[in-house]
Amino acid sequence: MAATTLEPASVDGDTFLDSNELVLNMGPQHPSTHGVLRVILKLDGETVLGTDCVIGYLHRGVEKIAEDRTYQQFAPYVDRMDYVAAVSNGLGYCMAVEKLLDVEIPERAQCVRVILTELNRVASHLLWLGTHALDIGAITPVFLCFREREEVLKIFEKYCGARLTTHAFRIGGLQYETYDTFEKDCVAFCDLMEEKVKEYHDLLTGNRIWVKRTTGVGILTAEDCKAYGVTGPLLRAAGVAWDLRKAQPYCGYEKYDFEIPTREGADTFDRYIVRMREMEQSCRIIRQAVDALPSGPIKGKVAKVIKPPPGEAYVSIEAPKGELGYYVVSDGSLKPYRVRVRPPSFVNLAALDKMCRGSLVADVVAIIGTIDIVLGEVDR
Amino acid sequence: MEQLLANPYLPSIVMTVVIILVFPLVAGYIVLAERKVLADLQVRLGPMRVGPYGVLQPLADALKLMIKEDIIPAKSDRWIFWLSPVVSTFTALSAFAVLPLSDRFFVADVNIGILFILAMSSIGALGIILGGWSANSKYSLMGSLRAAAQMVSYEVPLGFATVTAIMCAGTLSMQGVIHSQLERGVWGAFDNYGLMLVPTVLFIIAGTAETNRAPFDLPEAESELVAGFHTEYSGFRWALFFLAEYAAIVVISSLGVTLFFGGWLRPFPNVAWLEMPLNTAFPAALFAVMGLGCLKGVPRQVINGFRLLMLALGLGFLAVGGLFLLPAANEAVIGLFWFLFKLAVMVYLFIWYRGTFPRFRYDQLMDVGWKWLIPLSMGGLIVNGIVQLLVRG
Amino acid sequence: MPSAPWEGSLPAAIKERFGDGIEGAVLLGGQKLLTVGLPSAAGVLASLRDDHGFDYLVDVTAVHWPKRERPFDIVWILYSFAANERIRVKTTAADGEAVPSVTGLYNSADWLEREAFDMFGVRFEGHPDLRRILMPDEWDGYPLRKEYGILQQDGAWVRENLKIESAQ
Amino acid sequence: MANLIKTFLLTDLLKGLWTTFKNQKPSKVVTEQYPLTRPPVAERYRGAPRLNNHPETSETLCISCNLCALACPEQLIVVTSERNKVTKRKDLTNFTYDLSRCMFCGLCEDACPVDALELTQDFELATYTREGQIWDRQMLEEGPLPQQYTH
Repeated sequence: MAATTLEPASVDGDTFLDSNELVLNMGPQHPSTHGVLRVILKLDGETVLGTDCVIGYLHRGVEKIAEDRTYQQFAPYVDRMDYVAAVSNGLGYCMAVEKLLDVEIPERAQCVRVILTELNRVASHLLWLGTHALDIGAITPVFLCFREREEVLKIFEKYCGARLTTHAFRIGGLQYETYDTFEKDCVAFCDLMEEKVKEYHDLLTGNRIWVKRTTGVGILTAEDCKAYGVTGPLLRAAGVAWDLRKAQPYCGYEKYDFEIPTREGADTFDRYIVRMREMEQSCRIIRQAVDALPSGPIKGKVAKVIKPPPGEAYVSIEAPKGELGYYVVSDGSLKPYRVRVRPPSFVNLAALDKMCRGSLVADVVAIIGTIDIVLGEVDR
Repeated sequence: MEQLLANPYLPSIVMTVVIILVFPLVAGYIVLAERKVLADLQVRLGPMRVGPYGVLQPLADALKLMIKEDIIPAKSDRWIFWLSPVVSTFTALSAFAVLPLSDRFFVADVNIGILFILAMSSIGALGIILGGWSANSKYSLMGSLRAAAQMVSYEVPLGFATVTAIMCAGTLSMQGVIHSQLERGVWGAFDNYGLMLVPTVLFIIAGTAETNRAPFDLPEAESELVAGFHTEYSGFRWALFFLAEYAAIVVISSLGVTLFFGGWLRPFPNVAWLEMPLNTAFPAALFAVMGLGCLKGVPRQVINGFRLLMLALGLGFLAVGGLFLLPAANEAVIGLFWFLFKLAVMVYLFIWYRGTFPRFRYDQLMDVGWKWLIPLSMGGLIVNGIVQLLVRG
Repeated sequence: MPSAPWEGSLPAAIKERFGDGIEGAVLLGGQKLLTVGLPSAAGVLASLRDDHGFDYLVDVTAVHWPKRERPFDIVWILYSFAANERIRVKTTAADGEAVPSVTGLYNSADWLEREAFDMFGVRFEGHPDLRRILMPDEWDGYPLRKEYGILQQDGAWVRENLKIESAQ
Repeated sequence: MANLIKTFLLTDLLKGLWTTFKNQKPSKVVTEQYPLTRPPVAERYRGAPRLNNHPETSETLCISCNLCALACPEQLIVVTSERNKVTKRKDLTNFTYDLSRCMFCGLCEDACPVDALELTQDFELATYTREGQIWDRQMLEEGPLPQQYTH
């Protein structure tokens, strides 16, 4: 939340028209900055000369809160960072603490975790697709996407009693056993998704306006992605087949057969295609996990009072938006000494300026959409 | 009194007053139709609360807009800010003067009717440009700049498409165009062995752009410029802009219907045996279905007032349907029916686009306009001219 | 946590090049951790990127240990796409002591260092634009320091900018 | 050539138009008129808290162990009790639950050893005052009063 460095050549009250440059304040209340992001644009006509992001409007001090809560008590708070993919956040945090505790998680719990995180990935991508299309001016996909997302949220609601900020996992495994029709619901959702993805393709993929609006917009090459630390679909759309689920498998992802979709163009259209295919791959994983769902306990050997030995661990998972890392430092007490979250949205957003320079105002909107940020996670 | 009634301008004046009084309500219902159709396209219900199925929503909206606080930005150019919605609304409503609603319902049949409509829609852009500029907001300014460029670019293909149709009809009078289509026995869109389809499609595209409708709604692109030129407007001033936008849609659609789709003519105007099924049975059946639909909805309404309203609506539709069975009444209103029916189809088309397509980007909009629409429309004009010359002599 | 010495060519090469600058190379719970002295931190990070292929800076953060003589742990987490390897580089800094910025090596360090500065007041030397990122510019204090209470806030700022008494 | 024809025939656009057109079937509508038609809520739904009484004796199940208050991340539960001199057990005197700070994480419910505290399916928790969000023992046992819906 800092003042911008993009001061215009002359800011003289009403005389800004004399200069060729225009400083446009986009946000924090703007229809397409996805929350309370404020982007200060320096424009020449409609061409973007530079951007400056002002963030922090949603800063709630999650990392500070962690220091004042016990390990279990902090778990619900991580759901409120990337609230679109709360399950992934919870998984990352639980895994980090489990790493500190060095506990074994039962097979069944792992499997259910995989199913729920993949469902959440689909839900997160659906929300991204809807809002991204809305930013580009297609107003129908958002409703269709919410229709499908609703099915995921229903599964979450039936499983753990909450739809958005689920708090589905607990340190050491799961709190809730699956409900009766869990497997059936998951498979039914996969069937539904495969049918509906076709509808999205009909609406958008072939559409010439959509293709024109997205092709060549917001290019971030593989080199730039690495330099800016950009991960997730953005990196994969640049041709790097890097996915933590494959690179450093966790939760038993090595057992499932799936592909990492990649594209070479590194532009908005390619990211769109990558995410669309990721949804299909997630459905594939869900089907396999449901088929292989073992029986057994759902919680590992974890004491009621969690008190990890002094030490530190960095655990990262492939969240829908990229690498989500938790760096947890324990001093041997009941409360974590420090929890550092490595949020994918925050790091990816830093590349906005690089992607925007030289494009048009309308592209800025498309690029913010394609980065797929959640301000709850950017600001924490 | 008798002298007054004998005044030749009296019907025109009455029509003008009726249009000015009724159109805001009609615009309100077009908005409702837009919301309902968009809701249908988007698997939603749409407005459902004010009246049964939201039929009273336009009245509620109008009431709300009227009593809303009127905000004029502190550093705005007050007079121009005040003036621009008026300019927009005035020009849009003026164009109604030459619309041939039927062979007997129109304000004036001037021999330059089409030119008048094009002129009015051009001046309408001025209201948008001034409104955006005077608000002294950067978003509004960009919106009005976009509007200016867009209007200039898209008026050219619109003009060419219109000229092609005029050439085909041989007159600039709106009524004359329809009469010419009646004589030739074919709608403008299918004239010249179907070659007129090209200007028809171009007219629809350019007309969408001319009225700032999606996918060409850049001046008010919500996701980029918040609301574009009317970002700073609120309350009734904003409503005037809204009214102007919908008036422009009606005007452009009417122009399209007149030039290309036979105006108030029924389909196949020269096929005599279609007279009964199309002119009597079709409208009667249409209104009967609507009326019965409303009556079917009566028991589902929980509130008594809503039940009465639905009942009244249903009976009203049935009565209108019955009207078409009376030969004298049928003769009087069938032209109006066909005109409004075609207009409704056009407006539906406009809404349908909006519900489906993403928005163009500014430079792509210009590309499409200058590199595709203008050459195509010029080509259409030339080819149609040659065909006409060769065939008609 | 189980800790084992980290053997291998990488720590050996680093140790050979920087000598005493390297304070330790351990596998902490299986995770590679390199502890370095502050003066050699910049060199080690540059060497890791250029000679050992750690081309992705995952995170820069700090941990505050107020009772220590040098109260700040600065942590860099690096990843190598080629080797699929992740290491943590850790150093300590005193309050107000300049820590070398790695913005020249990794673009991602820009915002991450700004955040560490914002939250801990760690000064990154060589950062092109070191200003607060999450908190308002004029905010007093560094929230993630241990002495900063969980309910504490800059009351003066809140009064002046939000025109309310503290919300807490 | 085929592509050129496709470009001029606008097939891609027509495909999109057809997709939205198909959606107009009334049976495809997914939204509902909320207060009139109420969504079914899952059995495990974490909504308004309830303090359960024994179904037969209608005495509270709560044993004033304070575990829920300790489990709560927001520390919004206050359990007050007094020692019963006869039974030597703690008797619940009051139990306040500040819903305005609750994030419905379910940790209190998990912590309760006797299933006294439970998060129910009731999700309509709006009140006109902040104080109305603080529920006391009576409110927790009886549930919120039936509301009138105006719209």
